[in-house]
Amino acid sequence: MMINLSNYALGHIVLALEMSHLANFFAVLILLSMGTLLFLVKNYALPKSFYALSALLSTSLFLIVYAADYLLFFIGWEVMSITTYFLLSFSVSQKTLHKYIIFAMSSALALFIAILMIYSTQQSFLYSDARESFELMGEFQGVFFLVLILFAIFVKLGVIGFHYWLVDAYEEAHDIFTAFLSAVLSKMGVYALIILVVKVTQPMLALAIIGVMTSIIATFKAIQEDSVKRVLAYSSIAQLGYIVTVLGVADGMSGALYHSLIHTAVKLLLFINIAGVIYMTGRDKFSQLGGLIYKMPQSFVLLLIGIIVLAGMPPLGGFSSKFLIYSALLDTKYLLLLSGVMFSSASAFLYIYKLIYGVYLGHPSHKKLESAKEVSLSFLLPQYLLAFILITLGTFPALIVPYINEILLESSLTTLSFTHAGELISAFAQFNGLIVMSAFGTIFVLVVIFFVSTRSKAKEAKNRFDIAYCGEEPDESTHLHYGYSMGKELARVGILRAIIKNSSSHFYEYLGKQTLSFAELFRKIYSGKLSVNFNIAILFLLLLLWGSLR
Amino acid sequence: MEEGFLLEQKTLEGDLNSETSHQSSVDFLMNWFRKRSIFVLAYGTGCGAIEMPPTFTSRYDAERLGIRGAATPRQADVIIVSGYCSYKTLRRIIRTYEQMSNPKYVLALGSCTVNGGMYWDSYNTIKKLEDYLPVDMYVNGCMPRPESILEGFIELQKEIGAGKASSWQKYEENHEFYRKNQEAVLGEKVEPSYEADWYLYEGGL
Amino acid sequence: MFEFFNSPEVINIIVIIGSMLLFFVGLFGLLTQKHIIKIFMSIAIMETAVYLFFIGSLFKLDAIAPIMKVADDTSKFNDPIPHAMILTAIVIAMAVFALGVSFAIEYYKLSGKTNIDTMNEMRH
Amino acid sequence: MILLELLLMLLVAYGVGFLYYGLYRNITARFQRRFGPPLWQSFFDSIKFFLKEESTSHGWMFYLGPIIMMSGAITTLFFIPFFKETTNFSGLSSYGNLFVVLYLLVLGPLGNALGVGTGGNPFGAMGVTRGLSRLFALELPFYIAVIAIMSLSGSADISEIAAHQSTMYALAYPLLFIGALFSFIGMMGQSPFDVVGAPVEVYSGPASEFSGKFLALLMSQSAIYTFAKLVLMVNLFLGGAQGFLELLLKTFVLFLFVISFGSLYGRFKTPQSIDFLLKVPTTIAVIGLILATWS
Amino acid sequence: MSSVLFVALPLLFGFSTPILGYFGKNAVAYVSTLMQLFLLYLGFDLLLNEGFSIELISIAPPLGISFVVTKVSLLFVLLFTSVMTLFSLYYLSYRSEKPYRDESKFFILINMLLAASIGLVLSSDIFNIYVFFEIAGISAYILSAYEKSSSALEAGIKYLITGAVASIFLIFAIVLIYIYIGSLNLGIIAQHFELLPFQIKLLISILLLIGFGFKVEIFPLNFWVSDVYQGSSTLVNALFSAIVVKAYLFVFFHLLYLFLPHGEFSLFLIYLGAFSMLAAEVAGLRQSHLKRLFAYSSLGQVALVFTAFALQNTQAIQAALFIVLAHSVAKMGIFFALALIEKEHESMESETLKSLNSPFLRVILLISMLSLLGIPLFAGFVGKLLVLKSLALEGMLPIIMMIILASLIEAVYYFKLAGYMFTSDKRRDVLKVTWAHKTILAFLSLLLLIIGMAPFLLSEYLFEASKLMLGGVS
Repeated sequence: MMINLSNYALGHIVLALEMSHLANFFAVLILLSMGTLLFLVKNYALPKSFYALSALLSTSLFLIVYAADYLLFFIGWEVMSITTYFLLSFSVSQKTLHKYIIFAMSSALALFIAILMIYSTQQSFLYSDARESFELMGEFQGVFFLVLILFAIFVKLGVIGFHYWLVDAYEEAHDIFTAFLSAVLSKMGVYALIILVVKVTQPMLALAIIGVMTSIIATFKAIQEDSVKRVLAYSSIAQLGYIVTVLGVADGMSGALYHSLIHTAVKLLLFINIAGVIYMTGRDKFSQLGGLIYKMPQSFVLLLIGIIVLAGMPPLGGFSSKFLIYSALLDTKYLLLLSGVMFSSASAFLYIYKLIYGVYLGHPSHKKLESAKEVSLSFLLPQYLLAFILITLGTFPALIVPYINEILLESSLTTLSFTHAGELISAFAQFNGLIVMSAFGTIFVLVVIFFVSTRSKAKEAKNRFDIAYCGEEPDESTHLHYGYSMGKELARVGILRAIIKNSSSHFYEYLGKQTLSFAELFRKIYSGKLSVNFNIAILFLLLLLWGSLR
Repeated sequence: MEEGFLLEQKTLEGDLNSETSHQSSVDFLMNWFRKRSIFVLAYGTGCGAIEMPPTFTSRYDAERLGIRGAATPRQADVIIVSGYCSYKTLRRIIRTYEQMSNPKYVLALGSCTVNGGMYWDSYNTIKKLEDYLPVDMYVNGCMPRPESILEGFIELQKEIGAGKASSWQKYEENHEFYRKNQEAVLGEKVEPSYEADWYLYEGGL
Repeated sequence: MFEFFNSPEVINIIVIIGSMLLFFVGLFGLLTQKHIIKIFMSIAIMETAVYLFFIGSLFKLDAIAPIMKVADDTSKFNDPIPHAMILTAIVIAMAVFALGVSFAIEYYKLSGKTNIDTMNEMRH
Repeated sequence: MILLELLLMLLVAYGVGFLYYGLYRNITARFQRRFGPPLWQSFFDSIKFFLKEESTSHGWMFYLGPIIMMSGAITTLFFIPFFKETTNFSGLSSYGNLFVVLYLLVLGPLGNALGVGTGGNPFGAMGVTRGLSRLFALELPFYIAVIAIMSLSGSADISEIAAHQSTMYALAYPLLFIGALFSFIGMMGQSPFDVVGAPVEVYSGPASEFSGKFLALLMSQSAIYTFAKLVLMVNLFLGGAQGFLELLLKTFVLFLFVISFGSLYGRFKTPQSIDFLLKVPTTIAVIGLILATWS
Repeated sequence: MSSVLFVALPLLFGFSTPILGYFGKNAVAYVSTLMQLFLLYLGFDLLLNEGFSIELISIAPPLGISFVVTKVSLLFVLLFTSVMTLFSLYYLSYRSEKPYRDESKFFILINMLLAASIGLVLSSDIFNIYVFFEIAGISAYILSAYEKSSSALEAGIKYLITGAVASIFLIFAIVLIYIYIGSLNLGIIAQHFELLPFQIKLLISILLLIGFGFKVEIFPLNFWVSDVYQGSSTLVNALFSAIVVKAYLFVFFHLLYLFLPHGEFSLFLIYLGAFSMLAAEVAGLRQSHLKRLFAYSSLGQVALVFTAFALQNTQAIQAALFIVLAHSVAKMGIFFALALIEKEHESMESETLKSLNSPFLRVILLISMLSLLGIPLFAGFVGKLLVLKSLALEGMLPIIMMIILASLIEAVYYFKLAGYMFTSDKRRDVLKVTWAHKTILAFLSLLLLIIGMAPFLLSEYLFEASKLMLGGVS
């Protein structure tokens, strides 16, 4: 369905909206996030403007998704960036906010240049003309166009090197909004990548390589962090790295879409969970949390489901999308890239374990955690919903394949074959989620029955200090929570040290400093002595005269 | 005709297997497994600890009898109190002993554990281990050679096989007696009595 | 002996060269002088140079004043427009300089400064 | 029928696993000029622990940890076919593929890690951290080799990969095999990559808080896991097997190699092992991959 | 009804002030405002009745004042009149708390400014343009130095010096034109200009560029602007950026289109404009004084308009007109709001925004800044989009990138201010804004939103206007 808006536009610009299956897919992601996050809202005393801005943000997101031309897309993109700025401003420090807006504006403006380049070749902003316009561009222009577009998208996705703003913003944003940032706003980057790059150009190996690098580096960065939200932020970057990778190869769209859905759901789940923890304890660092499992058992189980999905473990939904990604890479013979992705995926276990250990397991690192109680139903309900989705997608991995196929058909890509909901069939292999799930479940139940019925009886430890501790008797002053320093020793490995210790922030800080001193030069000229200014003017004009006469 | 090492092994195992008793078959099987597999806590409490490494390594190879080391008290069946036992060590020994799972056994080495030995008038050493922990097997000597320790183990295994080694039950039954003695030496707080009651587990399986 | 000066071309050239010299004298003053009043003077010199240039380059020796009653032959008239323009311009320039000087005086009263380069109240 | 087959698979794995463990202990003893314990000593140990009067638990997640690990081990086993070119003893492998197995291999340890974390013993968490830190470096060469194999066989199905080998991949692509073998040594918990459960340093690491039947369950799953990994390795690199005898032979050879290697080397520290694994085996595997797929 | 009224009425009012002053200060203020409202009515009347005309007030045939009212000049007249009316209305409420010194003179000056600006736009005689150029200049100098503080006087002096130099170059150009063409009427000059030798054309063009360059604040000639904005009183700055510059810009490009219809120097001017924009925004990056900051932002916006005009095609001119409107409205909003803040906080450092406790003013400042930035939904975006679109059609990628880079830098410092306004916790007491001020400020912001959301309301008229402007009706 296409709506032509040219009656309301300026000049000769044709604007249009279109309800494609792809757009609907991303709209569902937006709705899912908004629906689940709305449960949480009543726990926080949010100002009215927060709701107003959120409404505006959602509008802009739908505009992005349903736009059928670059101009409306850009308008949505820019409004989204600005609205995000003000939503961030409720809790984020000035420095982070400033970082965010510089990156967001750079992204938006780079996008602007790019769409103007598209426009200049065929005088049309419409998606339908984009491919042709791109082919009409010269080689240099084409490359430049791609660089701009990719810059814009990478900033939004937080691809390593462009993530300078992202982690701080995620950490400091309001808990609800962090979830939204990770679940939805980053998906807009994915959508943009599909619309602006994948549909316009041939598959790009460079994109895939960048994606793999991103996921690997972000994973190691995540391992080093102490703040829960920062770990999740880096994890978002890494997960989006997979999507970028798979979009860089042929026929990767199915994996990208599937992973977008899974990532949205799982990040919502994780961020809501962590929001609950922060709401209850007021702490958001691994070194300040710990041992909450018996205080918040439901939250623990939900987080457990979340991290199993995040790790991409088989019985749950995370594996389904990873499977499609791996198959796509294997199918296109990008074997080293595939090993990179699997490497990053394996490295992720460390921070994933840290995530659950640091918060829920081990020992409480402070007496204050005693007052923690299970979070209210408003936190739990959305998590149960999301967990249900994720478990369902693990058990019936092919449940959404028909919908994905419609999107693939629309983009004239090869579709996935479909037999029944339990069996996910990629180009390379297939697996039956139903069998995996039921096999594991049955075995688990049998082992439990066997174990409970053995002669030996499990007796509960007297208290949490009753641990084998070399004959010593630990007490409250003993540091028993290990979550803080988990993974720190990786910095001692030469190869990994390069990843962990280096940071793009040095580069950006240097760039900022140089820009400012350059600005200082101009400021000095503008605030200089009048006679000097006259001299400069005369010089400039003489130069000009000489130039014109030549 | 076998000789040397193999003969020795056979003799030892023969000793182990020769024991017959009047237990029910379930108990017999259970005790048989218990005696064939003994995990010894790797904890050198006194000077006799020096004799343990040769016992467990290639020279004397206790593993051929199913005796091997365990790192943590949770996994151990036997704790060896190797010689004199200062008050400081005693606290840790008791702590460790209480963390071991039933059934658990105590093997005491040397004369110091019997009556204080050469430390009979020390201000800082217990004299009679029996007052503080129930001991299953004493191995005499100062210090006992690894052969003696192995022999002690075999005797312990026999006891276990016969279902007679039950010091852990004794400890539970006479807990007050032991606790009194322990407190007399170590002061009021022997077992850590944590005031942190704000973190007690609720329920559990 | 200076007859040739009477030819209009020569006079025009002299006037043009002279006024240009004057213009650059003024420009030089504008760029090098620091005293406010001197700067105003330099600007005035530049302005005068332009007026001179205008009048001088359209000046005809044998023409008469453009007054209808004196003669009917308008082709002999000097062009009146430059004069009118220049008069207007002089009046305006006059006003501007008066204003400028009054500003300078007020400023001097307030801050005691006459040097344009030390006028840096606003250096942000 | 399938249930019977699965039960048989489980019994075979359980038995052979403990047998191999016994052999391992004996062979190691011989390396150390010792006599070594009886062949079934590990089995006795595990039964003894099952028969302990009591075992300490630290809440329900601690209780579930070893259970998840056991379930993971059994599930993994069921998704690995024992033989190639036949559906006998193929378990559930037709419903899964190599990717499923690769992840199932990690599922159990991660589940157990939760139990360890709940136990509250910092040494346990330390051990888990060491394991997870080492894990990614360990898996990388293996992944590279496996990916190359999948690409060469054109399939992610294990029995198809096994059937696809006219000459076994270990001989056809030795570099890949060597790379994977390093990982395999680590996956089997052998020196030099056995820093995870170092008994003295970190109080036997993840296992430090497990007593009695928990430990027994862990020992049993370890036997099953070991056999499952060996079968997987045989299927992937050694051309699979067509009968029990071939399977036992191949697995035993592989096992013998691994334990011999393990007895000869000392222990790497965590950073050392990561460093080594990321440098040597990975490079070997990458070269192997490039050589194998270059065309 | 004559278009001369637009010039005559304010001037007449100016000279009758001594008489009005007899009735008291309020009389002057209210009569002035009423007069401006009347002018506004006249303007809209002309607009609705399509009363476009050429009017000659002849002294003798070559001599005379001719006023041309076309769609485009009427647009500017309306803009100036409405800006001035809003200014007066705003000031009526403002003066009760902090009136200007010697108010009746102030009203003379602003009316002179209005008259001169309208005269600049309407007149089609180059010498008249010079005269109005000077009148506007003189009133602007005095307005800038009006507060008689040392910084105000410094601003006035600098403004005056540069203005005087500019006028020399302008009159030089006029002199040359007269010497070579012999006429002052724009139409006649336009017909003959093409026939001039190239060197003369170049010389005249450069002299005009320098003369107007000072006034349209183009790169090497705009160093005085920041000082003048900072020294002048905040309210008056609204006039400077909404009226004075716009009038000069219009005249400059009007002359350019007449004299050089084929765009001989177009490319050069485009580069000059884009570079000016970049330079101004870069200079603004390190600025902490609010008035000075917005002076740089004005420089940037004006340079953008300059670039758009220099493109010399109808679409670009339409875009330029959009920016002119959006910029005037936004800058009015900003300076009106800043005036209130300055009155309350007695400081114009950007840090004062941290303690600003008035959500209303914050939102007004924000909307105006977003519009200046060219964020979608606000008026500024339409103009910027159209400019960039026409640049894209010409294939001028480097220019687009310069403009985008400048916008980025602009965004950096605007959002620094926004950050001050929206993240700080230490606020002062509530700043009370009277309803009159609120109405005017809300009206301005609403206007930005309406233009931004529904540009098609204006686009038709502006397109016609730009065609006329390019066609060069004189």
